[in-house]
Amino acid sequence: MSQSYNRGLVEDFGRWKEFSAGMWAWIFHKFTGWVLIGYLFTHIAVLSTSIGGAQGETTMVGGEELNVYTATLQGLEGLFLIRLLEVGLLAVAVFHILNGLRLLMVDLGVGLEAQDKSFYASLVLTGAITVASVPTFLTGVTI
Amino acid sequence: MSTQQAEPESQEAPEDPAMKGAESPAADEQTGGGMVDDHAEKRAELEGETVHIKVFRYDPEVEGKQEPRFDDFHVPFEKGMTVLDAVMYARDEYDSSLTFRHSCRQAVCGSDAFFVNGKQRLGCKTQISDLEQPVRIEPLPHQEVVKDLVVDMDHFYDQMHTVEPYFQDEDTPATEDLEEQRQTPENREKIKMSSRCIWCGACMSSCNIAAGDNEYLGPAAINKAYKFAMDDREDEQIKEHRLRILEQEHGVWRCQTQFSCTEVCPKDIPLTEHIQELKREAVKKNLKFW
Amino acid sequence: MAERYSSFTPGGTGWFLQRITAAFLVVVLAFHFFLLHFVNHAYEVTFMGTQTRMQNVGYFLTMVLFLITATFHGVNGVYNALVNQGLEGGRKKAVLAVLTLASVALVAQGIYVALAMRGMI
Amino acid sequence: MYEHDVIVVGAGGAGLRAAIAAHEAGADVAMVSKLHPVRSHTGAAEGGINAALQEGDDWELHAYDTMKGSDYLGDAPAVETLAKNSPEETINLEHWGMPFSREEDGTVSQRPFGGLSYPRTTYAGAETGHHLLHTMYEQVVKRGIQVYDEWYVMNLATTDEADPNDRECHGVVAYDVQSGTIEGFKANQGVVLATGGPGQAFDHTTNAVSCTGDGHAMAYRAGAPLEDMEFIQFHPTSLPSTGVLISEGVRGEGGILYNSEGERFMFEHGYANNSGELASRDVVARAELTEVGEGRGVEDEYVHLDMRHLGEERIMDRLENILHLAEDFEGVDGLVEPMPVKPGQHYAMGGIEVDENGQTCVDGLYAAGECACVSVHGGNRLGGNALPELIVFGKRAGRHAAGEDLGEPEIRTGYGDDVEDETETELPVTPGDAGVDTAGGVAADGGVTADAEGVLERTVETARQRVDHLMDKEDGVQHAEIRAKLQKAMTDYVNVFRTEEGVKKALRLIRECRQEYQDVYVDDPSRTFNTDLQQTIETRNLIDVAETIALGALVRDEFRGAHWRKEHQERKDEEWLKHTLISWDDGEPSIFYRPVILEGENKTYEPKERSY
Ligand SMILES: Cc1cc2nc3c(=O)[nH]c(=O)nc-3n(C[C@H](O)[C@H](O)[C@H](O)COP(=O)(O)OP(=O)(O)OC[C@H]3O[C@@H](n4cnc5c(N)ncnc54)[C@H](O)[C@@H]3O)c2cc1C
Ligand code: HEM
Ligand code: SF4
Ligand code: F3S
Ligand code: FES
Repeated sequence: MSQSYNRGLVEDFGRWKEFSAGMWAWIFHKFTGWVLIGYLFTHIAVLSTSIGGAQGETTMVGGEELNVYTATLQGLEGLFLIRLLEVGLLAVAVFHILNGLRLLMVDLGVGLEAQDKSFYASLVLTGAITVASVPTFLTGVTI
Repeated sequence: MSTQQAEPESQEAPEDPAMKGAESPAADEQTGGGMVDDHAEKRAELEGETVHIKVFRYDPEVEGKQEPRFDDFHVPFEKGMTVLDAVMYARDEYDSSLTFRHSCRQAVCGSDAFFVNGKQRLGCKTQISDLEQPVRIEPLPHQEVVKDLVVDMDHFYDQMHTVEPYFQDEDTPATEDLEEQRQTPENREKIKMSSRCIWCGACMSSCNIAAGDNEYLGPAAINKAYKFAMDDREDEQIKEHRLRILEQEHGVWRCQTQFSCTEVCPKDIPLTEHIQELKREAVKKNLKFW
Repeated sequence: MAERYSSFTPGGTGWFLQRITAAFLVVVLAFHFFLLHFVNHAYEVTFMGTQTRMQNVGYFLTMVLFLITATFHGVNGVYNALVNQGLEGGRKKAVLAVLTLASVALVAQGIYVALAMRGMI
Repeated sequence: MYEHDVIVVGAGGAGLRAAIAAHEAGADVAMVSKLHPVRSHTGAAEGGINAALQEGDDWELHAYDTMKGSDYLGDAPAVETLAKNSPEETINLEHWGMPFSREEDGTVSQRPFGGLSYPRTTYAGAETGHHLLHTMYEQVVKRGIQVYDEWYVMNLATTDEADPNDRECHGVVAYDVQSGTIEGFKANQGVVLATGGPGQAFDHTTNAVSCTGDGHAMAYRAGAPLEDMEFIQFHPTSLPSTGVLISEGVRGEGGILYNSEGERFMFEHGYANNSGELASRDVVARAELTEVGEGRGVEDEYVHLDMRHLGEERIMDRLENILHLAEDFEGVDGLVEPMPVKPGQHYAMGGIEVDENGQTCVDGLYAAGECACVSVHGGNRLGGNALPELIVFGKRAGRHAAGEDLGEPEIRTGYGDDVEDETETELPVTPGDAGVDTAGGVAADGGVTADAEGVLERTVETARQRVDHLMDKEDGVQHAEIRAKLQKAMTDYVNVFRTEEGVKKALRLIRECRQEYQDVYVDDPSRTFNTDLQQTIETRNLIDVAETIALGALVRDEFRGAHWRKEHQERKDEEWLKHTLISWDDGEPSIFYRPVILEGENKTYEPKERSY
């Protein structure tokens, strides 16, 4: 009797080279969405130091007594790595926003013919905004 | 004249990542029925311009083909040659066991959707001169391969049938008493594109979501439903029923607007647009109950 | 055939809310980023500064709403993504429960933080 | 073994309509088709369905046009049934949701077509057949009719009484293309053949690769005669490189034919002074070939069909599909340049002889659609008359097979006292069976035993042996070679222009093909989706069908409709108002004739000169 051949999951990933604009948009949007929600959890965790801060907790930083909240934030901000991650976060957020707008347009049935162009536009804009923001993000950090 | 030719084929290790591990069969897997033609004749015929095609081969029963592989064929080029012409030539002249579906040769029967150079295309509608060589011809992805380029279409048909693809007009009177129904040219225009689908399955094969979710209705079936849902000749109640089928979990919401379906559809049906319109219709309908 | 859609869920609601929240988030997220990275620089943030901003009721409410919508949008997005990947049955319910809990916790903690920032705790 | 009341072989327009009708008549129906229904070639029909729908039009006019178009070789009862029933069947399709093109007031649009005295061709864009096919398949899905798709029917299980009129058909034998399993399908009430045209007998054809005349050949070998096979329609506008059809709709909408000198030759060279491009198809096809023959062809091969003057809007509205076809298959943009066209084999007017109820002389065996010949089209089919034939006669066949009473047919079938035997024509070779039948029943595909009880089992057994033989044989000839030779012979010698010598040459070549076929083998050893095997069997069918076409073309020494004979340039009404019938008597084709019925319900159709 006949049987058939299932090429399995490998083929999906094996074909990434052949993905089209819409597929990349989908993958990037997913990725950025997950990063954002992940960040939201961390963000709230970090901001939670403000609870202590509000109760007047302090900590010693470089011989100075600072509000824990202020200290934590500024401490993190003082790290080059964090600044870099922030630039990444900005890129992620900008892309998610721009592509999100693109998706909202698609949902409304506007400009469907340009869906691939608008994806490329999102990418380019994201890149541009990210690069432009680097100076702002990196001021006042010591490597 | 004998048309039986020795196969001018050089087996190569498969390149496709999905094919890793497939053995490269012995170089002289002779399919010409033991007849060895003199080389002079073969060369003479292939002197002109040729097209190099690499065709996916698999047969569960035949030794050497159980492990998928790619076969190379060099087919004499003619102006206007399509991918289908090329595989037909390879079959008729080199290897009669090369298997694929085809029938109309004019993009209406929908049998010959293949994965050509990384894209779902109809063999008969794709000019081979537009493609980069070697032209890699594979069966449609995400469907099980029955043999060579033939895939199992049952699942596709099931999905098409799920959307109740037929006019629901229950009490059709006896033929003799039928009165012609009216439909505005505008309404007919609205469903025009959706009614062109030839069930080739290219869209479904190209959709990552359909690949991951076997129950997803898929673009073709949704488009089919669109054709009925938008036709004014069916009444509102039936339209609601249709929307209910579409907004089930594996219906329109599954679509992530990847657009690949729209890009590959040989009939240029704006599939994503139709799916999106149905999403909006469904939301509109649901909003009424809030 | 029929059983395929017997488990009818009005999936449109989630989809629709995802869009509505997205539309809202565009504005607020852009504002948020702009405010905290360009107008005020993140590295200059101090508790005092935060407290001052949070004293403004409008800003405070916006931030709380931002938190809620972002949480909903993000968690709903994650959930949909998982369901799309074929999450079914018991595991699906479990994931939904975990995600709901996580978001409630997040929102609760977030509001707590916001109140603290406003000096209300 | 499978068992149903009615088995419909083929799921194109005719088969689908028959199945729905039989189902509605209460029978348990199953369809067996070598292609999935939506892949059938009905989907390729572009132009439309003739139906006298409008006020001012009338079925009698339609019947008259059809009779005239047939060059008085149509049988009036069939022609009138078609014209009368077509309107209601067309409206029935509309109720099933078929998306016909519409007028401003919401009624279905109709357009003029060649040979019609009124614009009555009802259409759905330039893809009428596609919509017809899909609409009917949808109805089959709705009714839950069982479809065995990708099952190739090899044989009929027919008893073998000496006189075909006494035989009975009990079912069919088919093999599952996907798995290679051979099974019997028992039909308690009837088998309806709806296998479409035999276009693959020619190499330049508008027909699909699947149009291999299987039904013709099976019925023929089971004893049902083939009728008027010499009448092959060559469509005047097919694309030169592929044979893809450019619908008559283009000319219906006002498209113009030009030769290489830019002359509108249909008028300027007097081929059809009244109708010009819209003359009947045979007239236009010959005109084109004459132009090419006289050196006024483009590249010595084709002529130009120009529709640019219709304007983009009109073209996009009504003929959009044509633009795609010209672009995809010929690389020509119909909006900016004229399209190259030449005649291509298009339609077989002849087929399995049946009466108005679709029944052949073999009890329980029916045929409908292009494979059948009720004789509606006679010597030449008018554009837009095949699709109504599918729905009108498909339905009748289905109903009758399911046991409904449709009244006594007026048309007679099979060999009987009303026929006239062929006497004089000298044949260059003995046609038919090539003698030694090595392939276990390759020849005798009809009955195996007179015992009705075991006939299906025995036929299945023969089919298995035959397949085993083809598969086990290690070397020999491959079908592709024989098929190519056959197609070339037919296109060279039994084409639009036919000479006695040419047709004889064709018969000799066909004989050679038959002999070579004795040595045919299947190279692909697999049982899974073995298209090599399927095509090998089809090739055998093509040989039988091609032979009847050539035989018919040889014996009919007159010029009527699509059948043109060099030596006989006139229509001979005294002698030839009769159908050619060829039957396979134990492997020996015998030829006889049955008079045409020209008496209609209200009038008798007097043969007139056919001028356009
Ligand atoms: C390009 C083109 C354009 C046309 N345009 C028009 C037009 O505008 N108007 C008009 O009236 N007519 C038109 N015609 C003619 C008309 O379309 C055909 O005559 C008609 O569609 C034939 O329908 P059918 O049902 O008889 O056969 P088909 O649709 O060919 O169906 C044959 C069926 O039989 C099955 N089958 C065949 N052999 C076997 C087997 N051995 N075992 C199992 N199944 C088998 C096939 O799978 C298929 O399902 C056109 C024809 C062509 C080719
Ligand atoms: C700023 C404006 C934003 C817009 C316009 C936006 C838009 C969208 C849209 C339209 C989707 C749905 C995609 C789909 O279903 O096809 C989506 C998904 C998602 N969004 Fe946002 N979003 C925004 C902000 C955010 C934020 C702040 C977060 C994080 C908290 C977030 C997390 C997610 C996640 C996790 C998904 C699911 C991704 C997936 O499909 O896997 N988004 N977004
Ligand atoms: S929608 Fe397009 S791609 Fe999909 S099956 Fe239909 S014709 Fe093929
Ligand atoms: S590719 Fe798939 S995701 Fe939607 S737009 Fe098409 S169905
Ligand atoms: S062969 Fe029919 S669609 Fe290509």
